[in-house]
Amino acid sequence: MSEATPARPSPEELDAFRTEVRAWLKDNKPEPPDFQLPDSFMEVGTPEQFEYLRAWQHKVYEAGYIGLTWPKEYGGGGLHGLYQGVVNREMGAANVPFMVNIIGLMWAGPVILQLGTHAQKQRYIQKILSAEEIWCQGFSEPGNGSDLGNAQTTAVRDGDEWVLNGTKIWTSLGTEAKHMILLARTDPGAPSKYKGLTFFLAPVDIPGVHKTPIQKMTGEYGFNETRFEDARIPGDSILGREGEGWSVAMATLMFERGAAEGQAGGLSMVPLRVDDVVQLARECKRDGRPAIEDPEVRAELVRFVMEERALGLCQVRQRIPGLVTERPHAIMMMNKLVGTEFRRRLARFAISLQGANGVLYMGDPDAPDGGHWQRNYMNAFSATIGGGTSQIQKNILGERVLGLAKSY
Amino acid sequence: MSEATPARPSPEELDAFRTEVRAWLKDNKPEPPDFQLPDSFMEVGTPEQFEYLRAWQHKVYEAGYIGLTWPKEYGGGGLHGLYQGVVNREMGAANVPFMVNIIGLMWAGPVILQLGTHAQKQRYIQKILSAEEIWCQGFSEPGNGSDLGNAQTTAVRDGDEWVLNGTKIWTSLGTEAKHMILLARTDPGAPSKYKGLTFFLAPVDIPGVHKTPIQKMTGEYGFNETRFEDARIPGDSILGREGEGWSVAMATLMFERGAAEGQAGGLSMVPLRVDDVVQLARECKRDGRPAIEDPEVRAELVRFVMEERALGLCQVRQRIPGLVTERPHAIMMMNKLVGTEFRRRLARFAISLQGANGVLYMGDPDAPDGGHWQRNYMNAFSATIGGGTSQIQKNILGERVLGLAKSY
Amino acid sequence: MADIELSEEQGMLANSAGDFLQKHSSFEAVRQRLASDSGHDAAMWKEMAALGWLGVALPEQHGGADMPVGALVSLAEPMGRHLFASPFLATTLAGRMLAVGGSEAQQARWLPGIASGETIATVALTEPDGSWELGAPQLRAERRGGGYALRGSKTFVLDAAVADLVLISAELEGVPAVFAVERAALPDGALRREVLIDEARRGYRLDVDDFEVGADSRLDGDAPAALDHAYRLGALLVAAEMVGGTEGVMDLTLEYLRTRVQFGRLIGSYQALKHPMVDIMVVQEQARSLLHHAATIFERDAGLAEVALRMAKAMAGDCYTHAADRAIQFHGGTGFTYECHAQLFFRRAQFCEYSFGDSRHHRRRLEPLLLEEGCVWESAHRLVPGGLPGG
Amino acid sequence: MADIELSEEQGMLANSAGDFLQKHSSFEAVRQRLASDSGHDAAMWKEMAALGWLGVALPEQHGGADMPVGALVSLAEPMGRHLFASPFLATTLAGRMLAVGGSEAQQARWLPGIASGETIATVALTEPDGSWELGAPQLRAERRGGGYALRGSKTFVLDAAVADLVLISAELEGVPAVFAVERAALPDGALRREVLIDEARRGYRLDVDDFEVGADSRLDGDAPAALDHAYRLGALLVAAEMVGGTEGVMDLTLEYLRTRVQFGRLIGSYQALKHPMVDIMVVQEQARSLLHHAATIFERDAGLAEVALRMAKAMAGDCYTHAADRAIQFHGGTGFTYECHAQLFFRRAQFCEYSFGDSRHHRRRLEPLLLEEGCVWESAHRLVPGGLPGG
Repeated sequence: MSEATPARPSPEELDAFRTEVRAWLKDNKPEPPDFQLPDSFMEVGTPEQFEYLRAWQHKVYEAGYIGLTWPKEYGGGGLHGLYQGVVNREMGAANVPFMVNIIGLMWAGPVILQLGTHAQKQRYIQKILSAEEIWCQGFSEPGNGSDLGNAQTTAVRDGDEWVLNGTKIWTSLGTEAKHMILLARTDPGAPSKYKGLTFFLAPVDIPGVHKTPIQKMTGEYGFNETRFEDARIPGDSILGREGEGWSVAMATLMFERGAAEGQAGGLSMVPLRVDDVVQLARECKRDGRPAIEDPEVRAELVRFVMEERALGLCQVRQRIPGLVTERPHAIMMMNKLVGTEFRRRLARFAISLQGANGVLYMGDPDAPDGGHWQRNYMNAFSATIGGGTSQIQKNILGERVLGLAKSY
Repeated sequence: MSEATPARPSPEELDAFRTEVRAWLKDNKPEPPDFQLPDSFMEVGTPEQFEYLRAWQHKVYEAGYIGLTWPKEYGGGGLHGLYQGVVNREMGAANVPFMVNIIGLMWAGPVILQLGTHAQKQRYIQKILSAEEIWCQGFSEPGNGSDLGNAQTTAVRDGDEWVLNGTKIWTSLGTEAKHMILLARTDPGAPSKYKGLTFFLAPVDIPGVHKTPIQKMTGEYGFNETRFEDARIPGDSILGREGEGWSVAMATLMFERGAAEGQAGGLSMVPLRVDDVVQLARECKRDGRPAIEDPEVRAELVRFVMEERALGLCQVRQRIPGLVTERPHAIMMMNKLVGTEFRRRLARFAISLQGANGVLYMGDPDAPDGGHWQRNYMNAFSATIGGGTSQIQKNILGERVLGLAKSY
Repeated sequence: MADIELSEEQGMLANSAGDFLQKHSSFEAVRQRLASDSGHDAAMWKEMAALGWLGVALPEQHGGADMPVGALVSLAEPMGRHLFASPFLATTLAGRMLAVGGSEAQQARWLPGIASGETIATVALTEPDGSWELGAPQLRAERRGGGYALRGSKTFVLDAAVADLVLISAELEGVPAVFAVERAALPDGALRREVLIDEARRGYRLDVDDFEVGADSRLDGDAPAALDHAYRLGALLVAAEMVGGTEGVMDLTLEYLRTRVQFGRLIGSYQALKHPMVDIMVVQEQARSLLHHAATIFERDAGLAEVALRMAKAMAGDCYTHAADRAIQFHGGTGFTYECHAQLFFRRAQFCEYSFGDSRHHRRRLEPLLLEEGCVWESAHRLVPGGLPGG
Repeated sequence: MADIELSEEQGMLANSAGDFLQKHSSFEAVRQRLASDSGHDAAMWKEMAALGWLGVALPEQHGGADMPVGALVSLAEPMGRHLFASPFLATTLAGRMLAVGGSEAQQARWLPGIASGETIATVALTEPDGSWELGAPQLRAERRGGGYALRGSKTFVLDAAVADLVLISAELEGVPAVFAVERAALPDGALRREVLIDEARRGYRLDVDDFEVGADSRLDGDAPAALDHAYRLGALLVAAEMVGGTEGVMDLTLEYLRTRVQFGRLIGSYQALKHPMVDIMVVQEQARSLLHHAATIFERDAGLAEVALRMAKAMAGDCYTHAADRAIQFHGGTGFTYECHAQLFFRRAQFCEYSFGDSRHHRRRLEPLLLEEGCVWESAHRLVPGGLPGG
């Protein structure tokens, strides 16, 4: 961002701010609804879930607690990143709902701020923060999950407009979204498949866009297939330049994978905490005794606590240049891999504490924690697969961080 | 083998044979020497170790207890495989030394019997069994460990002879060996690198063959580098046909990896047994208490016993066609991978039972089990690397057993 | 006696199971049944009965085939492979409990109907505390008049809604007892359908309060033995289902890896996918060997049979749950949908893992059996693993 | 206060260590020293002393720099990376034990020499039973005349042959005591060189029988505190050595994977090798974070510091031993030779793992600290791991 770097607050200023945020959260934390909330924006499956979460984000926006680091002229706070850090931590501690417009706040917004025109920033940024306009992502296609460069959706210029044809998949919030960050092929004859791509900020509440909800393995909804049939979007919908969509997409993925800074902040999901699993181990019985008394359970819990602690400390060490000289970007680059895999393993383990009751599922009155862990285990795969599978993350880390040759 | 299939013995015949073998082993088991014996033929590092083991194999040969299934006309027993099975099991139970001429008995012998001429069988087989002529293997070269097809050693015909130049590596028993199974390039201009190879039964106690012992990570010896400098071998030293060395080498590897039957039998190494590790866990203390009382140790021991038991039972199930219909050769094909990796993990675990004394090494009077496990852990790598690394074994299993596409 | 045997009869059972399941348990059929209310198909049940499956290990004099109990594995394994769900498991457990713990008269009353398929039966053994130990039920029985009154709760009463007979374990005056009760006699509202992670399964919670049953409903034989038998047989059959299920989910995944192209290559060529599949196969081969060993010696030597059984359930559990987890991951985005069949295996694997003792339960119980000085294992034959052949 | 801090002084220490080790601890130098008898290089030791390394965490009044104890990690980590071996660890532990458990007079007697490098010191704390708990020594001390007589055995007395001073822990009338003894005063034959898996290290077994020492040799301060300090500091410095060693062995392996060609391709392109290296890196990043956290709070909060320390040693141990194991395997045939440097790391990793508590030891000790209701951990701050940033 081109503005002057905002001033670093003093510890006293931060403390005062923390007190203010804490008080606000205490007064404004929403009542739990009478329906089950999703654990992340990828799992918003009903209109009532959506509206509840949108209202919460809007409230947070009005209080000025997201986008604190984003430029003032586009609706942000223009403040130092430490402020947003305080808000995020306090929100986590207060256990309030997550932000619903995550794709806007965390991926689309940052990349628009990084590469967009002044007009685009004016048009989109503030409404991302307020949750007035929801964003979704159109990268994957049915035939190419992780192989984004192979996108087959086409955009053909026709007068002042682009005409879109093709199908995007795994669009979360697809039915609620007003805009999509979209990768489409504008030059099928380009010398390499990567060179023919262009990155669009596309409206998706227009004629020719058909959305089909996809049922997830949990039995719930949350993703869509979005089909474009001669859908016409304005000629100035491009982010970056025509034919340079691949590099814009890569910049977006850096945000998506947590490997670049610039997100608006706020909670992005219901965190899975090892504390809760420790508590579960105290409450659940295995063969008549609390699970936490089982030696293997204890050993596993210790490993999980250690790992959670270590991952948290990595975020601290990352900011100390003298302690990351060998691989300055390793921790940021590995966040997506380790965070998502950790959640998958933790949820799986939590089920194993429940004895025979581990077979109960959401909706059963006897299910431990209401089947939360069973649902979480299944939902965990959306993150170990989406945004580049864990296997692809390892390729990336091996190549970009460890300097190993490309895998074919 | 072209002889008639030998008759299957009755249970009574086998029982009688077992009694006879057991008695013979009781009377003939050699006294332990006053020096440390190696754990496998790959670890024979001194002449006294070698002579002790050669004498034992010779004694077993004279008693008629190896090569029981090999044809009588070449010095074998001409009997059904169940007899050799009895001998092998009794030898394991009696804890006698292993056979030293393993490459002859297990790999070279079987492939000569499979593909050799009558003259070659007459020339070599009986002296393999008697340990009169020791064999070594010349497949790997310094520049190509697992990539055998890339062999650079050349054999050029000159009159009645072949002239060898190049270097082979990891030749165990290299200084004691009289013959080598050798893969050499006879046609550098062949259309594919595999087509230019020929498989030789080469003498290596001749002028122009230079052997350099290689020190292993354990500090001991056991492998050699064998350099050929214009070494001349007879023109009829080829096994199979000129230019077909690759397929002969692959047939040999099937024996080496335990994926084909036809070996002469006898023990091939000192087995690592979980029982011994259980015993070690009783004897070693960790923080003042027997290691076996530690819950994590107990859990690990159970896993090892289960795995050992399961691997043993695999060998039983493998012989029941109705229970291996999906993948008839999977168990044979996986023997090398699972056996060698199991040994590595077991030895590593055994060290972890020893508390602070785990840092002691062979030669220290206080080292638990004389440092046996420390040495074994290191030596285990010779088997997880040699004969195709575990990584390559997984490629092979994935491709040949699971039908997955080749990895590049 | 060999450690693993496969009789000709067993081979025939397995073959008939293969044919039957090919016909009745395609993915489509599985999905149709799981979406139905009862999850049960009466016509198909008749076919199963006609094939003799419901009396395999029941006494001949009561209409059974009197085969070794281990032979049931030859049916359970392919059922797992084809994701089959039916009252077979519940009925078989109930029948075998009657065979072990029922008097001659009780057996004569119930077993012929079970063996012929006329009577669907089930067992009510686990309780809300989620314990897998079946030997000390907390549902309370008191003598009342000439009979008994039952009070308490049971969970995971499989297929109770279509069952004719329910065997309920209880504590009676400090010792375990088992009552055979007609489902129709249960009070209204005693059964509540549970929400199970395996949607193909039907489980019910049973709550009774002063439910009176006749004197003859109590099994006259050795109730602890019947409960122990149910524990062991349940573990064996679920282990078989898991070994079969692993085979099924491997097939599904391998087929995907053999045909799906990404970045211009078949994804099965990537070692990141290929090698984990090999790891799964290696454990599957082991689990399958343990399973058939456990089946072979199930009735031969109680001590070693317990060891074998626990090993089989533990390793099969680790393998199936892992294979199903990887199946989702390796299918990529598709794997995450309800439509992809991988989730059927995933849910089944979770269900089986937590039925009749999970891996951790059985491994914990193996510790004294394998590690104590003088334990049965210590004197038993141990095989030498892997290594070079001939060794 | 931040969870991880790196002072300017520490950064300078780390830099000077990097330069020094570059010069003195090439693979060739390491191999030369390990083949020598004492394994020690007196001239180099002088250089280390001149850099101030031997007094980093000793009191200023006795010639030290009085830096936080955690600063020593900035030296130990690069030493591990460069496979450095010297009496640094032994001398530092002895110096710190004197600083914690010695009287002012005892400190004044010994510490200046230690800080200046003139006195090489070592500690004799472990015993033949192999226990890592240092608080209850079994070597027996009795009062004899005006002094004491010692009887018993110690193991892994590092660099004893070149040491001037040995601190020996003992049980005296039921409580632990520590004796500071000049090495020259030890009876002939009291020291026997041990055969250690790490050939660069020199360890000695100490056997004494009625070895009489003067009254002033007994540390006058808090002996249990000194022993606890040695236990903790030993674990911290070895954890640092392991984190550094992991970095070193990763470098060696990655370099091989970046240059070795097989089947026509750089072997680092194979996922079967690449992905395990990524897995190692991921744990290494975590271990390193735990290490620097443990160093930062080492003297701040005893309860949390113990948690942090044990976590660091446990994770560093798992990571280094695994990375070294894979280094052998991934080097193929070469990795198996004495000539390949991978074995140096492999042996060092094994040595470090079983020094000052292995991973299992520390994880076991973490159980009550992390899992009991009301434990120190429960009320402490826990961070949210991974996930999407901003969350």
